[in-house]
Amino acid sequence: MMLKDRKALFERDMDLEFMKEVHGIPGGDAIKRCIQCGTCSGTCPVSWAMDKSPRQIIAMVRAGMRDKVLTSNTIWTCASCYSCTVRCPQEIKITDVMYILKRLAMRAGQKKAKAAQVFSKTFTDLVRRYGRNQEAQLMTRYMLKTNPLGAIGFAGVGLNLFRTGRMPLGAKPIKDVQGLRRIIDRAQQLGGEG
Amino acid sequence: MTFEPKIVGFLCNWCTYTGADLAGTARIKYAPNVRIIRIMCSGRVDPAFIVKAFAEGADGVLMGGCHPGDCHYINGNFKTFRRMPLLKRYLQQYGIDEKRFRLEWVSASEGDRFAAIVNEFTETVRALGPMQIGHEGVVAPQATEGTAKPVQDHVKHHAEPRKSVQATV
Amino acid sequence: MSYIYYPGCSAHAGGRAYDESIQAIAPKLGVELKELEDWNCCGATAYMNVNEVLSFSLTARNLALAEKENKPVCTACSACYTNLAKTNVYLHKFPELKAKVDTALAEANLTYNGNVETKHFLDVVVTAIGLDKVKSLVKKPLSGLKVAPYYGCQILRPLSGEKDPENPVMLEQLLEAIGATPTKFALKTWCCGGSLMGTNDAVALRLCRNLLMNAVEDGADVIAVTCPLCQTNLEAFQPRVNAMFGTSFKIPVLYFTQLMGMAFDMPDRSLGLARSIIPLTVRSKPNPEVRA
Amino acid sequence: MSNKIGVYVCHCGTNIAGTVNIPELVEFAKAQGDVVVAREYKFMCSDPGQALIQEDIQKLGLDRVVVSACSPLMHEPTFRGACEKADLNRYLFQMANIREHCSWVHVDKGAATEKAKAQLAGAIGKARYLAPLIPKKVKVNPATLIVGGGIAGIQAAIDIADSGRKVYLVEREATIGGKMAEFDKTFPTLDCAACILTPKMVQVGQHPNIELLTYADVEEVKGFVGNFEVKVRKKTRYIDEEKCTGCGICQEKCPYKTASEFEHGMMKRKAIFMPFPQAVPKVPRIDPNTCVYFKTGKCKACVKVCEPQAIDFERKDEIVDIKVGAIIMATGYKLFDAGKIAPYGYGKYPEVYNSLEFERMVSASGPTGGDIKMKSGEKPKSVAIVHCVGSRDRRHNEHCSRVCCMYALKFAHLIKERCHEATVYNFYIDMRCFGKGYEQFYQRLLDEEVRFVRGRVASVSDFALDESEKGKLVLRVEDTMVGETRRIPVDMVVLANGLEANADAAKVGRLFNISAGKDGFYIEKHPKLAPVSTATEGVYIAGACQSPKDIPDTVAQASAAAAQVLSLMSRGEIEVEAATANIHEELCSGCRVCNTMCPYSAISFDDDKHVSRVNDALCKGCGTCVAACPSSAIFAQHFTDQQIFSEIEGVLHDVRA
Repeated sequence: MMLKDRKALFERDMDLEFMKEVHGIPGGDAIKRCIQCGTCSGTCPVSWAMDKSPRQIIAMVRAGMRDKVLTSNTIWTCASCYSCTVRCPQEIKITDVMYILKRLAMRAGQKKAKAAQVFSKTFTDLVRRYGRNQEAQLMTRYMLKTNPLGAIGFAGVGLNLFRTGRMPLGAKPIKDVQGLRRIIDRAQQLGGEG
Repeated sequence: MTFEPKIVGFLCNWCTYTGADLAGTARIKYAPNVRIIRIMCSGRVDPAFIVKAFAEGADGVLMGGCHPGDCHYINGNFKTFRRMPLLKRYLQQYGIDEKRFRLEWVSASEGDRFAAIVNEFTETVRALGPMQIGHEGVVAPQATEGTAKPVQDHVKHHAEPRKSVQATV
Repeated sequence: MSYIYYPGCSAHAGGRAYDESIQAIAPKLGVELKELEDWNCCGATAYMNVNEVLSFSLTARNLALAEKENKPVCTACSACYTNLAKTNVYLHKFPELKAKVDTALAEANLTYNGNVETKHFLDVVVTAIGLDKVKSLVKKPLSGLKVAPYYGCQILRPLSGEKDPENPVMLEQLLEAIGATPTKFALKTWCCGGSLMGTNDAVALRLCRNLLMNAVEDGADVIAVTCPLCQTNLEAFQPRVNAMFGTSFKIPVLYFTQLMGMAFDMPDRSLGLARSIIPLTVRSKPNPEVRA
Repeated sequence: MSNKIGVYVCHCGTNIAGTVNIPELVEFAKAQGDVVVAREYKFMCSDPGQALIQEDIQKLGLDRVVVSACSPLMHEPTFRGACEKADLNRYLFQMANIREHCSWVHVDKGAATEKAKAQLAGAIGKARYLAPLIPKKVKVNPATLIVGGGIAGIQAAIDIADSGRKVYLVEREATIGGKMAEFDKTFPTLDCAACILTPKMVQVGQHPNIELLTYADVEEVKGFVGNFEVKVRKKTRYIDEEKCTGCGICQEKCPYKTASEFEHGMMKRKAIFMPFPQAVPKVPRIDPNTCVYFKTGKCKACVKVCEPQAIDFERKDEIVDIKVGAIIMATGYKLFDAGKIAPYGYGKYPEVYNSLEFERMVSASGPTGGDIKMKSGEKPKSVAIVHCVGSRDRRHNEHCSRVCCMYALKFAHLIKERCHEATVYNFYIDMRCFGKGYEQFYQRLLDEEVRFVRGRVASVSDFALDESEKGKLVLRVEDTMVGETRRIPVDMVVLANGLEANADAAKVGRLFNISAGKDGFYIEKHPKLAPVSTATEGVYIAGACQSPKDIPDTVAQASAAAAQVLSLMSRGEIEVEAATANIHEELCSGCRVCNTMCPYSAISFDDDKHVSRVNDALCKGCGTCVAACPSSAIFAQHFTDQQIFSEIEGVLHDVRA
C-alpha cells in the first residue's frame, strides 16, 4: 500500500532473485546480453496488442519487476512466430524467454494467464486421455470454460469445419496410452510444474 | 586428493606463445597444469625434448605452433608436422601412450582456443593417470652437443624421413 | 526415398485435406511414407506453456519410436516440424534437460539417442526430390493462376531448411515448377496468429486480415499454405474477419500439396478439394506472361 | 660450472601479487642452486626496479639474471637493456612469465603459486647454461613500402618522403584516393573531402621521393626489418604510362560503356577510363571485359586518337622487385554488404541506398550533381537513415563501426540543406558522438529538427496498411523511448552500413607475416603502447585496416606509423637476432639434411671440407635445422639442447624432487 505514495521505484523492493531465476532456465541467461535495441518489438507482429513490449519485458526482468512482468499481457500475446528470435542482433531466443515467463506466470497462478492456462490445460488433458489432440472437443470445451458467448462467434466456423468433415467428433486413444501417461506424469513431476 | 597432471608445453614464440599471452590479457581462465617452455619455432622441437620431458616425469606434453601457412619461419611448422608420425612411433617403442602427447596449431589471435585446448588436454591426461617412470621405461636423454648419444641418434635418424630407411634397418 | 511420416493431430481433423493430398501425391513423387506407429501429439505450443520437460518428453517419445526405424522423420505440419526439430536441438544443447527426458521416457521403456533427422514435407519435395522430378509429373500446368506463397512461421523459424529464413524461396520455386505464378506477397513470412485464434481472437483476426488484404491486393487467386493451422485460420475464419473488419474477402486457401495434385491432374476427391470451405473455381487462366 | 644467479620477482601491483604468493616464490628461488640473491619488488620494470638489478650485478657480481614477471614479449627488451647498462651481456638474462601465463589465467592461488615456481625453476634452469652473444648490426635500407593509397597511405607517404627518403606506394586500384575520394563532405566540419584530399593526391603524384605503383598487387615479401625484398605485380592497363599524357581524348572517343564502379553503377564509364576526373596518376586503363577489341579484335578507336601512341593491347603485367627497410600496411576497409540483411530490402527496393551510394548522390561531382532525388527524378519528401547496419550485430559484425553515427548525422544535415521541406529520421541504438566537435554537431542536428527515433529498425517493406502508406517504404520500428511499435512511411531509405575488414585481409596479412584477428582487422603489437606496430618488426599498420576509424584518427595513425619508420631509418642500422644456428664442423657428417631444411637457404655446403656452413646474416634462428641434424652438429644459440633440457628439468622440479 505504501507503494502507492511512492514516486520512484525503490531498489530494495526489486526482486533480483527473479532475474536469477530466469537466467537459470535453459536459454534464459541470454537476456544478460540484451542491448535494448528494440528489434524484437519492432519485428513482433503483435507487439501493438501488448501492454509492454518484449524489449521492455526483458528490461523489467533485469530490473527485478517480477509482478509487473508476470501480470503483463505481453507473454500471453506472443504467438510463437519466432520472428524476433531470428532477428535479434544479440541472438537472444526471445520466444523461448516468453515460454519461460509463461510458465512462471502459470505457477504463480496469475489471472491474465487464465485463458491460455485453460486452453493449455484443456489441451493437455485431452492428450493425456487420448494421446492425441481432438480439435473439436478442444474448441468446445475450451469455449464453454472461458466465454460461452464467444462460442457463438465460433459456431459458424465450427459448422463449416463440421460440414467439410474437418471436425470429427469420435475419438479413440492410441495403443500405448498407458505408457504415454506414465511419461507425462513422470515428466510433470520432473519439470516440477503444471 | 585428485591427480593433478603435470604437462610440459613447448610453444612457438610467434603464434601459440602469443596466443597464450592473449588468453592472459583477456583474463580467460584455464587449468594450471601446463608449464610453458618458449621456443622460437615449433620446428626447433627435437623429438628428444619430448622424450626428455616424459623421462623427467611429465604426464603429458603439449606442443603448439603456427597454423599451416602462417609459420613465422615460412614452413618450420610443416617440418614439425612431418616429424610427428615418427615421434609417435618412437613413443610407442618406449611404451608411452601417444595420447599423452598433443600437437596443436594455435594462432596469436586464438587465446580462447588455447585455453580450451589446455583444459581439454589436461582432462585427457588426467584420465590416463600418472606417468609411470621406468615402468613405461623411458631413458632420459642428455644434451649431446659434441657427443652424440644413442637415444639421441635414434630419434634424430627417425626424425629425418629421408634417413629413416637406413636408420631402421 | 523413404521417410517415417508423422501426420500430427490435425491430419485427422482440420488438416484432413492436407493429409489426403500428401498421401495422394507422395507415391507419384516416389516418396515412401510409412506412418509412425502409435504416434502421439507433439504438444504443439500449448505444452511449452505448461511444462518444458513435459513438452520435450512428448516429442521425444515420437522421436524414440522413429529411431527404431532409423529413417528420417517427415511431417507436413509446421508446428509439429518445429517441435520435432527443436527437441533435437535442445536435448543436444542442454544435457540436464535430456537427463530428465530420458527418465520420463524410461517409464515406457523408451530411449532416444538424438539420431533422428527431421524434415518438413515441402523441404523433402524441393530439396530431396527436386523440382525437375516435379516438373516431369505436371500434366495440367496451373498456367496464369496467381498464387500467394504463404510460408507462415514455424516452417522457417527458428529452424528451417531454407538458407535465409528472412527470404525463403522454396514455395515460389515449387509453384513455378507446376506452372503457377507466385505473387510478391510481402507478408509471406508473417504470422497468422496461430493458436491465438483460440485464446486471443481479436489479435489473430487482425493478423489474418492483413494477410488476406496483402494477398488480394497482389491479385492472388488463391493462397498456398504449408501448415494446417494457417489454413484453418485463413480460410475457416475468413467470414469472421469480414464480420469484424467489414471486408468481403472470399479467397480460397489451399495446401501446396493440393495445388501439386491439381497440376498432376489427379482426381479432386483424392486431393480433399471437396473439404474447401471456399472452393477454388478457376484452375488456370491465359497466362499474361505468355501473351506478352 | 657454478653461477651467480640473481632472481627478481615482480608484484606488478596486484596483477601478480593478487594471485601468486610472492614471499613463498622468493623463498623458493633462494633455495635453488646457483641463486645468490632473490628479491621482490612492486614494479620491476620501473626505474627503481631496474636499479635494484643493476646494483646487484655490480655489487654481487651476478653473472645471470632471472626476472619473474610479465611476458618476455612485453618487457624482455627492458630488462635486457638494464643488464647491459650494468655490463652484463643481454643474453645472460632470462624471464619467467608468471602474469599472462599464470596470475591472469588461474584462480586457485595455491595452484598458481606452484605453477609460478615451476616456470621460475625452468627459467633458472635455462639461465645456468646461458652464454653471452654479440648481436650483429646490419644497415637499414632507407626506402619504405606503403601498401594502400587511401588517405592513410597518402599521409604516411608524404610524411616520410618529405624527410628526403624514398617511398614506394602500392595501390590495388588504378588511382590513389581510396574511400575518401568517394565522399562529399566530411563530418563534423563539413569541409569538402575533395578539397582537402585532391591536393594531397597531386602532391603524392608529383613528389620526387614517391614512386607510385597503382593497379598493382604485392605478390611476395622476403627478408626482415631493415632489409625486405618485395615482388610487386603491376597489372597491365594496356597503356604505356611513360607515353600517356592523360589528355583523356581516348576516353571521349571510346564507343563502349559500362556501369562505373566508382559511381556504384549510378553512372556509366567507358571501356578505357579513369575512375574519376581527379584520378592520380592521370593514366586511364582499358577494361578488357568491356572493350570490344578483346572480343572481336576490331575497333581500336582509342588507338586512332592517341597522339603519343601510348595504347598497347599486347602489353603484359610486369613484375617489379623493390628493396625496402620498412613496410606500412594501410589497406583500409570494406563496406558491409547490406544485402545480407534481407528485411532492409537493399537490392530489392530501388529507393534503399547504402552509404557510399548516397555519398555519391550528394557529391557535386556525382551522378546527380549533388541533387538528392529518387529514381523518379523527384525530391524525396521524407528520408529515413538507418544506423548500425551490419554493426553491433552478432549475425554479422560484433564491433561498433565507429563512424556511422557521425556520417548519418552528416547525411541528415545535407538532406535538410538540399530538400528543405523533407522530413528526415535517424533510427539509432545509441548515438556515439565521441570525437572533437562531434557532440556539438549532434546538438546542431537536433536544432535542425531532424527526427531522432531510438530503436533499431526491424524491417523495410512496401506493404501498405492504408492510404497513408501507399507507394511508400514503410519502416517498422519500436520507438524504445515511447515503448510503442511505429510504422513510418518514407520515400527514401539510406542505410548506414558498417565497416568491415577486407575479404582478403588475412591472406594479405600472411604475405607480410602479420596476423589478423577474428574480425579480420590486423592485430597491433600492443593496443595502447604500440598501436601502429605489429608482431613483425619493421611492419607497421595505419588506418582502417587495424579497426574502423574516422579520417582524423586515420591520419593521426598514419603519421604515427611514419614517425616509427623514420626513427628506424634515422638509426641507420639495427641489431639483428644473435641467437642464430651454428655448426660444429668436426661433428658435421656432411649429410646436407640441414641444407634443404633451412627456409632461408642460409646454410651452404663447403665441397672441399665436405661440411655445411650457416650464413648468420641470413639465419633467423628458428632452429629447424638443429632439430633435424642427425649428428647433433648444429647449435641453436640461446636455445641449445643443453639450455632447453635444463629448462625442462626446471619446470618439472617438483616431480623430480
